[in-house]
Amino acid sequence: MGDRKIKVETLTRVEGEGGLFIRMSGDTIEEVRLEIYEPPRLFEALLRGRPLEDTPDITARICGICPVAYQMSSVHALEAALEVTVSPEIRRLRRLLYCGEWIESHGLHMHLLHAPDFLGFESGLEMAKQFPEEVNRGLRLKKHGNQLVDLLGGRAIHPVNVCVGGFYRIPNRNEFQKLIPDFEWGLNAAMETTRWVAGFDFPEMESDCEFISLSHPDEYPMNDGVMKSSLGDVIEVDQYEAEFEERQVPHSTALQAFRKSTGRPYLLGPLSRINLNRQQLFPQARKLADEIGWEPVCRNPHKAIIARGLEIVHAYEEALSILRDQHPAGKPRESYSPQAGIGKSATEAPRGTLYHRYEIDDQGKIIEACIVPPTSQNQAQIEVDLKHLVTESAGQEDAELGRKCENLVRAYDPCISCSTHFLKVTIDRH
Amino acid sequence: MNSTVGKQAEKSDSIWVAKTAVIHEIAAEVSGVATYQLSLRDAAAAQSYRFEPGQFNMLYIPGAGESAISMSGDPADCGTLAHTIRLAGNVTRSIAALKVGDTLGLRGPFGTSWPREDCRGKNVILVAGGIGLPPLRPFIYQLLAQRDEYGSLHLLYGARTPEMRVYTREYDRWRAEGLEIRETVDRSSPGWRGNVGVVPQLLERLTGFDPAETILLICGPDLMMRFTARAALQRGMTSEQIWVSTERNMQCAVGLCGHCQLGPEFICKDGPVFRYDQISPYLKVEGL
Amino acid sequence: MEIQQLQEIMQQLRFTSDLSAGEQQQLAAISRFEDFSRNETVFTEGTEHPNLYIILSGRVEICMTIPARGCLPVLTLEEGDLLGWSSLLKQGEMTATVVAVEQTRVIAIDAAALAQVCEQDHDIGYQIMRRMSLALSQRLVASRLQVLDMYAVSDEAHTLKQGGTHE
Amino acid sequence: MNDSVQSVDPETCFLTLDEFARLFEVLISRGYEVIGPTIDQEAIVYGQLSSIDDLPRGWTDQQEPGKYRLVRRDDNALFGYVVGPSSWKKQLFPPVSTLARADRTEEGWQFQEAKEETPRYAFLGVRACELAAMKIQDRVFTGGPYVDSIYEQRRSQALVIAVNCTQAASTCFCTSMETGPRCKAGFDLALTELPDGFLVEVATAAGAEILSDLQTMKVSPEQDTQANAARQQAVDQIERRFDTTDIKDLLMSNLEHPRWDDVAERCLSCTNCTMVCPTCFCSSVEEVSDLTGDHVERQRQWDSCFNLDFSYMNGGLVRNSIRNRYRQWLTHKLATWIDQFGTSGCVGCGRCITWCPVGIDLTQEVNAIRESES
Amino acid sequence: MEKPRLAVFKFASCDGCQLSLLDAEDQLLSVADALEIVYFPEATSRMEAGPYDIALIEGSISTPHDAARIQQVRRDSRFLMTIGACATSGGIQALRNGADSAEFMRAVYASPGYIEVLDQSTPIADHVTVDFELRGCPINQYQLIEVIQSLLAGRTPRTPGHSVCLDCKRRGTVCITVAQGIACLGPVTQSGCNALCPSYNRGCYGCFGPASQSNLVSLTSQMEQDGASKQEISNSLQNFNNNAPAFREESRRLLDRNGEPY
Repeated sequence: MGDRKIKVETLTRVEGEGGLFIRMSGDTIEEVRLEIYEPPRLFEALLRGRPLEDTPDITARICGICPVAYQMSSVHALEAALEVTVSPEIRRLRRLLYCGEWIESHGLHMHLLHAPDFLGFESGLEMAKQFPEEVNRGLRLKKHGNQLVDLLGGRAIHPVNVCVGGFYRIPNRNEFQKLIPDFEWGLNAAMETTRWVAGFDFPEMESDCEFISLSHPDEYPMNDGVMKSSLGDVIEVDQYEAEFEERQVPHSTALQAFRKSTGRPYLLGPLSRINLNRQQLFPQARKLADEIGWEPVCRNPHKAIIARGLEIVHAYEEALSILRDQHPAGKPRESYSPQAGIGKSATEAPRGTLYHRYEIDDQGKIIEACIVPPTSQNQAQIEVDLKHLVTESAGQEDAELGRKCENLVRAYDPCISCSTHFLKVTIDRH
Repeated sequence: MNSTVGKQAEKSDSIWVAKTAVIHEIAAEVSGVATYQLSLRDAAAAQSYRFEPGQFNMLYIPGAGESAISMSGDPADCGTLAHTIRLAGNVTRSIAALKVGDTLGLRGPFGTSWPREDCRGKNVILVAGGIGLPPLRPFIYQLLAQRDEYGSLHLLYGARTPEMRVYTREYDRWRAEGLEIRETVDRSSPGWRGNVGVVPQLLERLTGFDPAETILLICGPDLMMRFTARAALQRGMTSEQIWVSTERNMQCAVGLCGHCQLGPEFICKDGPVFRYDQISPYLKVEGL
Repeated sequence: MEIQQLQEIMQQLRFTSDLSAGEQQQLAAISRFEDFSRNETVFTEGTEHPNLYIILSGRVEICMTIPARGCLPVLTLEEGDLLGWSSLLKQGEMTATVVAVEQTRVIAIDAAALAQVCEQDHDIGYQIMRRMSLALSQRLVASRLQVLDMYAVSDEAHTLKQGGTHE
Repeated sequence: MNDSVQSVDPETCFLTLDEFARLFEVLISRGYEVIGPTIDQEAIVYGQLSSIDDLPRGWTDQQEPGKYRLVRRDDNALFGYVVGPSSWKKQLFPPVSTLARADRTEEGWQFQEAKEETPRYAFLGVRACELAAMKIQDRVFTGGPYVDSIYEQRRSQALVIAVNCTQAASTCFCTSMETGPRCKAGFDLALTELPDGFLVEVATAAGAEILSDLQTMKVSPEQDTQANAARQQAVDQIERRFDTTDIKDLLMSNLEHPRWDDVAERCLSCTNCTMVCPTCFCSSVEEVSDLTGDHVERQRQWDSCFNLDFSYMNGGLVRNSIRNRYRQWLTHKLATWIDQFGTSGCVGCGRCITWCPVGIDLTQEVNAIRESES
Repeated sequence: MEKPRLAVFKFASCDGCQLSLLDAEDQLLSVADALEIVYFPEATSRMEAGPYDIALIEGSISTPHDAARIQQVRRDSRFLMTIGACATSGGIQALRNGADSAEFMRAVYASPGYIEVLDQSTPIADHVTVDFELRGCPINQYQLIEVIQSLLAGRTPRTPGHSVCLDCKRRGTVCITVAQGIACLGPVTQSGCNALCPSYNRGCYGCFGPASQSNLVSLTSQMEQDGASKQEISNSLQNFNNNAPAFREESRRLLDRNGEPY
């Protein structure tokens, strides 16, 4: 066997545009590379000099799928720099907003992007012809997520209501109450959906990766906590940049993230969150995890779709608890005066931990911004797992191998749009 | 003044609700222009429907919207309603996609009509430009039906090109019934042996009528109407003898939406037919 | 004989009707009837021409030549219309070709003689020039209207780009 | 409310604050939806009220061109403000309403009226200028050959409880337009607020019927004097004067005045003046359909002559500049309106001045033209 | 009748506008039914080559590769529609247009040599003929459906061109500038968002770009009078439509010309 090259020109059913490149010499895998075509948009650079108030609106535009995550990480980081503490009510509403994004993003990925791989369809829309009930249910779940972000954020994509210190306006009790019946239906539907995907036929696979996610003693991680590792240790968010680093690796033109202490890549996202925080799930989600036999630590990346289902169930439960107990009373946002400082924050985007750091001057202008999205951190681990897959399946036809690799990539729900401003990219497709 | 017969037949009907009209016939006139013969599906509504020459209907294609289209058929026969329609926008394009037997909505008739009483015993000169002839056609039918009651009858018709003249198949009959027709085109084309030039020139040259005993009715683009009226005034006619049919963005057709306002007039309700002295001060102001 | 006949006709023509009898007579003296049969050329673009015409009956068309498209009629003239002003204004060559569309009778006025009459008697010259200006101004307005293409189908190509087309 | 049944010499009585508080339950029990002043979004707007507590007790408004602020009063007046951004137009001529429906059937299109239940409003707190505005819109929507049934039905079922102004804003000029500040006609009941209650003028049977459910008292001479003084205070506070002499001719003979270019440099063409105006009535209809296109609704929405597309015709725009659009609005409001409806379209409420983001003042624009004339 | 073939292409963007289509949950399946979605990598693995009847283009042109790619897309597409601020005006990333782009690259990337980018991020219409533009950051889902619906019905799509102010009044939002002194771009911004921000008690920040014939000079003069600095006002124009001519020119007038007219 001579040189063999497998190229997936365009990864489909992922956010943003990228490809996949595998080069083998005989049985030796020389290179497995996720290729990113997304042009750089230079957000960190164009934030410099702008008033800090612009940050949540601008960083949201990094990604249309998870704008809430960008807004959450940015306002938390800026509030840290400004030494502002938000009220419990605002904190709760921020979690509620995050629930909306998780439901929407996971709902989209599960039904329209990922499930077709297990059932053999080109798309969720195609799949709808044979699985109308499941797809329609998925669309309704997704719609609920959007409705929640719509209410609390103003619109589903690039919400307008988030600001440093809180919100511009807090909707009234009545507006929240209106969502409850839908969400009660949705909670059950989400459990059904999770049972449905748990019954898929999953390829055997074990990844020996390190799982990392935020962790919080009292709640399932979303917008607060410390970084926890499946290796057992804990990293303060402040130490993020000291602990994780991006490196140039020989087989890739992209910078890839590694843990300094291990020298190895790591994985963020729903699989990591569940593996590390299962006890913090709301009761029905936890019960469902037991019911479907979720392992103590699930190492099969393909099963992330189940993890997403469990997280949707959790998000519905938590959203309902907040919606039911919503009596807007306090002021919508904390006031502050500008002061020079540095603030860091990590929150849990649907795809994993999203880290922001800002340095601001005493006029409240951004001096420096650093944004580390989850997908760019996961890339190295994805490549490791791909390599593993290719090694095991080397005997297969190029097309089949390519398809398997693509399926695996999709299991991580990579968001290439997000990752681009961070990743080193090559624009040459050929 | 000219009459308005646009009141709704039945008091209970909302002014906003269209009636269902069925297409009976579609006849191509010239490129992009066709005449549709419609009838109201509801027998009682069809029975009671009357219009006066110069009035218009709102034709409605659900989803696309409404468009004000002049009546262009014979007012003596309200059983079928003729509308000559030029493809211009969403609504007319949607109408063009319909075929015989299809339905559409119709509200009307609306607006003022040509001044029949003022014309009685007078010479009448009808001046039409381009697609301005269809709104005059019902009046031509009406004049010719009682030919004896009028002096000389002239139709001066200008079109962009010879190919864009509408209703040419009827000219011989109209001539035979006592309408003198003069035509001109802005742009000649091979084989055209008629006049080349603009409509006001036809009026400048017209002989054999007493301006003082003449009523002039003009329908066409604003500019054409203004210069035709100017030529008439130069010939010694007064503004009170000239009538024009104006066009603006007519939407509600009942003077309630504000779109078609021109000076103090709502074109849909107070017009489209105006005596020239009433509307000319506003036609001349740019952007009014 | 012909002069008398010409004078009588001039009393009717809109170009000359309100000139004084003396002036009409002066004009008649330098005029004559001329007939063009169908398709006969009255004068040709680019040539010099001695006469100015008033059309009595029939119809002519003014054509201008565009290479590869031939001689295109831009205006037709009929009873009462003035034709051939270039010859009076001594502008040199005729600016268009004029052909009779049908059997056409005109009064041909000797342009040089008319110019002389106008020169010698500025009163009549003023009358003639005033009438000619009026005729030309009407012709000019008509040309403008033609240029504006009043009946062009103004397609409702409505704001295809949001906001864009109005800027 | 019907003008013809209004008595010429209204009866007057007094209503204590406690009895006034009961007015709400009386109205609600009689099936009215009470609309009146309440605080929302940092302004006094007209919204649905359920009790006296919804009223802007102790608040007033300060207004100047382009600026409106809520300010605390030093008393507990319930109607101690002037006018806010909303007007009763919103209830009588809703911003969005469905006119008709179309459904595609096997026999072709079927058209029907969009029947909506007409709310039965009790308007509480209508000012004199607003009564004038309603009268103007009555003419627009119901005075011509075509009657807008949506307006007519809402209007005919509405109970109008006016409240006399006891103060004025800097933007008010109702005295110049002869529309206020005293409520003279067009109401069922008219109140004048005093510290301990209200003087109530009863103008119609409908008004009297409402009062019959409440305990009223005879008006004392002191109360009468007090009420007169309160109303006079509003008159005295009106500083803005607007000369309307021959205004129609003044404007229509100055259609090419350079002042139109001047105001066009400031005007944003944003439509705010037309939207807050209690008489502006322009609208557009939008086709709303499902994806199949088989079920279509015609929705009427507020529109404005300041919108570029408003004058769209034959592939072009008639009023294709801010100058032309501002001129259209002003000449319509103050001049051609008179031709059309026999009155000015302006009631002097000053909303267009206050709510213009750049503070354009129509009285100043007209004055500038007038001054250049003399 | 054959269904129209729909393709969705992405250039420099955040994905949000094409997501708007997937977010139209209630209509999504009927849209998918009325059209053949033959190229839409985010949603389907079906990837057919052109020609396409309708092409939706998201994103701006910011690399040489994309500049070439859009030409092919145009050749392949009968009706080409741009969706969103990136595609219609260059997007937030066009902020680098006036700046030192090499310096910008260095600020983000340790060794920017790998990355081949153009100096400018430009709208699609700067490169190819665009048949229809749908504004917004992000676009309005209902407008997108309306446009698709219109195309299916053979109509010219209707998307309003009025200012945000009109929508505020229709939905009953009190003017936040007049009542609270909050700066707002509503009077000069095209509607499409249903006057969202003022209803959340914040000023419009221009997601849908300048309204036609917007009088920016008057509005910014008023903002200055109300105490904002030229820098602050300019900054407010430098958002997702910073490269839309009206916003760009006004921003430059304020900063480069110190407010003097051009």
